[in-house]
Amino acid sequence: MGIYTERDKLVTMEEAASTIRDGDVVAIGGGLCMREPIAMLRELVRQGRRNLHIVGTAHGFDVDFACGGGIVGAVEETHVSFEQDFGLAPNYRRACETGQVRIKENCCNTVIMQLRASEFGVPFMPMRSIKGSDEIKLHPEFKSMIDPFTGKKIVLVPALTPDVAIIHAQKADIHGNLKILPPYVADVLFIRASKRVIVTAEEIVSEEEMIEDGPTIPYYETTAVVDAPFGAHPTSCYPYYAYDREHISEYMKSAKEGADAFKNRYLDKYVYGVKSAEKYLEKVGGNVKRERLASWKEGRERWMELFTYG
Amino acid sequence: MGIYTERDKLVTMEEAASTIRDGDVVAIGGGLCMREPIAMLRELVRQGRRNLHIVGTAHGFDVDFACGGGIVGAVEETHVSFEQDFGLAPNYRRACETGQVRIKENCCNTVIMQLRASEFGVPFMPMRSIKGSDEIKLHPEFKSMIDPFTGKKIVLVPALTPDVAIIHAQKADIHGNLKILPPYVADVLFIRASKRVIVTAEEIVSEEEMIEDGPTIPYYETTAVVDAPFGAHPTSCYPYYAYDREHISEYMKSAKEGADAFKNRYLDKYVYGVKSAEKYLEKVGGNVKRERLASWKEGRERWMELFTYG
Amino acid sequence: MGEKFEVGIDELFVVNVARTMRDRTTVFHGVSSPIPMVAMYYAKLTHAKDMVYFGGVSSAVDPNPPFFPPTTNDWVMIQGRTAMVTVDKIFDLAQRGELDRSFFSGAQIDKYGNQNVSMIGSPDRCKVKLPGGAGGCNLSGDCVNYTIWTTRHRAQKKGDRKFFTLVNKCDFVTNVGHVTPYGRREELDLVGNGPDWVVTELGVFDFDELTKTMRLRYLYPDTTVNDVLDSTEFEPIIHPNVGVMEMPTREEIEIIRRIDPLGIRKLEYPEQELARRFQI
Amino acid sequence: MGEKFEVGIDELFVVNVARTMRDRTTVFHGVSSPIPMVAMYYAKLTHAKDMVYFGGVSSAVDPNPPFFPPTTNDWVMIQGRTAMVTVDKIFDLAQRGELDRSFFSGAQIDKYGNQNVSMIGSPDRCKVKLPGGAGGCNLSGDCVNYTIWTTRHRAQKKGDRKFFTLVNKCDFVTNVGHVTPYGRREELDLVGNGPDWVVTELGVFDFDELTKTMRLRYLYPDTTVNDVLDSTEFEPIIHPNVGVMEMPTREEIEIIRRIDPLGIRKLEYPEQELARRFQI
Repeated sequence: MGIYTERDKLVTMEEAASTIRDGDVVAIGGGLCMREPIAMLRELVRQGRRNLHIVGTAHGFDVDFACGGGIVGAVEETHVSFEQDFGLAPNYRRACETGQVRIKENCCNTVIMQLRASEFGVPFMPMRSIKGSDEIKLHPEFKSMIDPFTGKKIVLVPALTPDVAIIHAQKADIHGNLKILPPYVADVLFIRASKRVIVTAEEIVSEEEMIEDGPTIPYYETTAVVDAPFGAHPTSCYPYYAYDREHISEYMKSAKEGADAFKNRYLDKYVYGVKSAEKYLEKVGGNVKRERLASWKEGRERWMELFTYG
Repeated sequence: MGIYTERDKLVTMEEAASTIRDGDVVAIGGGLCMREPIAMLRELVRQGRRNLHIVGTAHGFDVDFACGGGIVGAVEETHVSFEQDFGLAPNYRRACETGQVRIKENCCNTVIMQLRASEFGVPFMPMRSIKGSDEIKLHPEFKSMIDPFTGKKIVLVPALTPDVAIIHAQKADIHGNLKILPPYVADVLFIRASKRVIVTAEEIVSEEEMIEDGPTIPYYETTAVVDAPFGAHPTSCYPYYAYDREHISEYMKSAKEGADAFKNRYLDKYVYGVKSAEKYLEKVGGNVKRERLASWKEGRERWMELFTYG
Repeated sequence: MGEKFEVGIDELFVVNVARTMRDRTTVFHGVSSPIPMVAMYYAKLTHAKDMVYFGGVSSAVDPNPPFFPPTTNDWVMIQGRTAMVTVDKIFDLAQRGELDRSFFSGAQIDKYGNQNVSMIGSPDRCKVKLPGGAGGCNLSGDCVNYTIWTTRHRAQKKGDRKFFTLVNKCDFVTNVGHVTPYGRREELDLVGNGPDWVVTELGVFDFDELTKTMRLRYLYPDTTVNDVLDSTEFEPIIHPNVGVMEMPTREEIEIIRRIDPLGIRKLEYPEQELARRFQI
Repeated sequence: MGEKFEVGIDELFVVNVARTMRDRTTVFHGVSSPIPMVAMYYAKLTHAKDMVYFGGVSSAVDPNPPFFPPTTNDWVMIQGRTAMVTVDKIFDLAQRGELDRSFFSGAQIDKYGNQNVSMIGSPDRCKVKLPGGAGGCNLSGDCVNYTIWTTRHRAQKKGDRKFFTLVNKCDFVTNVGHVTPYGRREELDLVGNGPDWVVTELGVFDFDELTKTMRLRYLYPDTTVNDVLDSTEFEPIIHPNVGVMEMPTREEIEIIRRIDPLGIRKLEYPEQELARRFQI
């Protein structure tokens, strides 16, 4: 939601991040190990943002990193893990178990229906599942009623309207038109349900090229655009790069060891001391790394190799 | 709704039409002067179907023709006309004014929300508009309540589940994958909200070509496929043909004159006596006509000419 | 410069409708809307370059149609677009209170701006079935504001009876104005604020804040307050400073002629109205 | 022919999960689901060629992945697809009662098939935060049926305490079984019929019609009823004809090895389980 008609929405990462306020409800785009706006999250950690209320579906590196970076106050995701690849999310666990982060766990389709209510401009959506699950304990805002059409028990879930969605797109133009390649996961819903939409883009392209290609999202739905090559690393942003299993493996080692180890061995190395995209790329392995992560295109064997590093 | 996994769904127009029963709630695809499944409606008229309950948004030739052909018992469209091109819809008017057709006029977004409820598998959608309009008189099935989240008055509109959607697509394969080019109007919603989906396709293509192209609708949502070149005529089916203003002009003359004139001068000529697609094309002007209607591609002047015939 | 230049009522009308649009807003036209179609594109090319322009049910964003066809759902209307959306997304915008303006007409329009596009008579005894409101019932409730237009304000005399478009009471309220048969907008918790402008071939109206009824603001160079009163079944408020509308420039009129070579803007008038010409 | 051929528990398990799927049905797997991922594709290639196969959150229809990655949301999983949908459309199918099967697991599973994927402890005193159910809470309510799997049925002894996955009571019910803390499925007006199969590394269970509780149906060649009872906190029903499951053919096992060269099907086991081998 929100209509944004500015012709030039290009801002720096610092400027974009500074418009996100402590306590904001933030929808993070992508999912699990794919196309998450990690460069933006690093900047929010550098700026010392606090108490963000994170909403979404099934996520991984992004939410764990944000919890480890101390910027999160509540998590309303449906799943946070590194799946069977690296298992439980250490920073997220620690934050939940120490009470630093409030557990507002939700379920995927409930989130989808709540985002739809916001997108459609209606106050709630009726649902039939949720009933029977203890997840309802975490959501006292849900209401129950008897469906007047069928006489059956239904749950009303209220519209979920994030203050801001942060989305990493493959391409953007400065007017805010976006090309996002599938799978979208919940990104298109986030964009339409959120008050503000901040986009980090792997590539900024001309408006002509974008229009020729056919935007996934029209300009007026986008609040700000940041030029952010490698902006999803270490999650994937195909076709540019697969996820960086080697980097995530290093991340996991310090994150599992504890908050201090994570700060000293990960945040200091990759976040606090590294402000520009160029420096970050250099730090994580430079063009050699970038080319390796792009090598999935060269065929099945090369692609498989990328899932065995680390 | 409905899951259809048959490998070969290709049937004849006669077979497909024969599965639609008297009294069925039928969603007709396309809209106004574009991509309406007119060949299927001609076959339903030939088969003498009765009392169909037509649902949809803003339509024109299709609904007027179906009313003139005697197959309609109720119309739950939001608008039926030939716009300022030819004005009021003569057969539709006559059917409403004589009581032959029950007026269930609805509003576009109400229909969209009712179709969404069906698509989403929920019993109803809450809405805020409708209130204040007499259209609510035509829909005693709507219910009012106070929104428990905001305390404001809302209307609950029940799921609308057509028995069958009849859709004219640009391309289909025999498995039922469809390529529909935008504007979709309500077609994608109809497909997902209806119990059965019968598709007439301008072209049947190989499954390989379809998959390469990227289907708009996956196969399992489609019940039956009919090979129907020129199947939207006299409405448009771009890029193959623009609408046939000359033909519609002839249609209007007899339709305005009265039910008998319409039967004798239009139905006898173009429907009852003409069973095959080849004969129909011949009757309406053959390849000369077809090429003329395809000439919109040749530039602005040729395209403009097509809106001045008749 | 200094040469006489003739403008038609159809062109002046388009300009009047365009003047109800503002830059950096979202606008949408419905079906059977040739005048709004031309006026929206004209506004986008002149004073509202950053307006988000939804070209009707075809639902292209900011199309640049090579000409206007006499129907709202044709591939002509998706040419030169920035993006495609699906039409339901435009209704979502409206439900969220983010569609700034739409355009509606009616065979009957009452002083509160309620419109009948559905039927003369009643559902049980329908004398004339009109086309139906398409999205009007919803959008008239949801849009931030909307413009009403009619080219048939001038009452028709048949024998000793006079037939009005601007009536005391609509047979059926399709699109909702400020005070509906079911109560005022605020009582109904509607999202939008209702109609703010009414453009007719006799004048331009806004609505009185207090009574929420139509108020005459501008006349054409060839119409008078009496012409308006003669053709209006109810008695509209007359603004104390009612006067003739500002004339457009020759350049502005030339834009209209260029973008609408088929003249679809003329399709809605009784023939005699089109003879009206104005010098600028 | 006649040669000995060795099969691993990981392969046999995949076959067991695949056997819960039927041709011409719709199936979907969630996140953190390496075994269902492989089993679904295997089923599609063998006995369920016309199954509608949704490859996880990436939401490709009938993908032909060149291999399986250790995550469910990667471009690998959209290769060779028939079509793309968006993941919300798969949840819509489920809400309409048209998603025939999905696959869920849990750190705790009770006799009614309720599963805990959310936390050990309580929301106020969370001892171990588990990943969360993703779509499981909704889909376990909506799917026509679903398969529960766990590779950690075997109870762990730590000192003199035994830790169970198949427990008397879940700390938190994320995904709903047949009788929930809030009542039976029928009382809750849920859309789906609940879990019908439970596949573990010790055996395969269905549910007793009357009591809606887990019932042992099949054992592995190397497990016994006592193994199962030892590792289950509640007492499962033992089917009167419980016996060893049918072994797959060498050709079937070779398909599994071919489609899963990275061996993601092995990722879920405690190391000692993977040493179990079976001759066919």
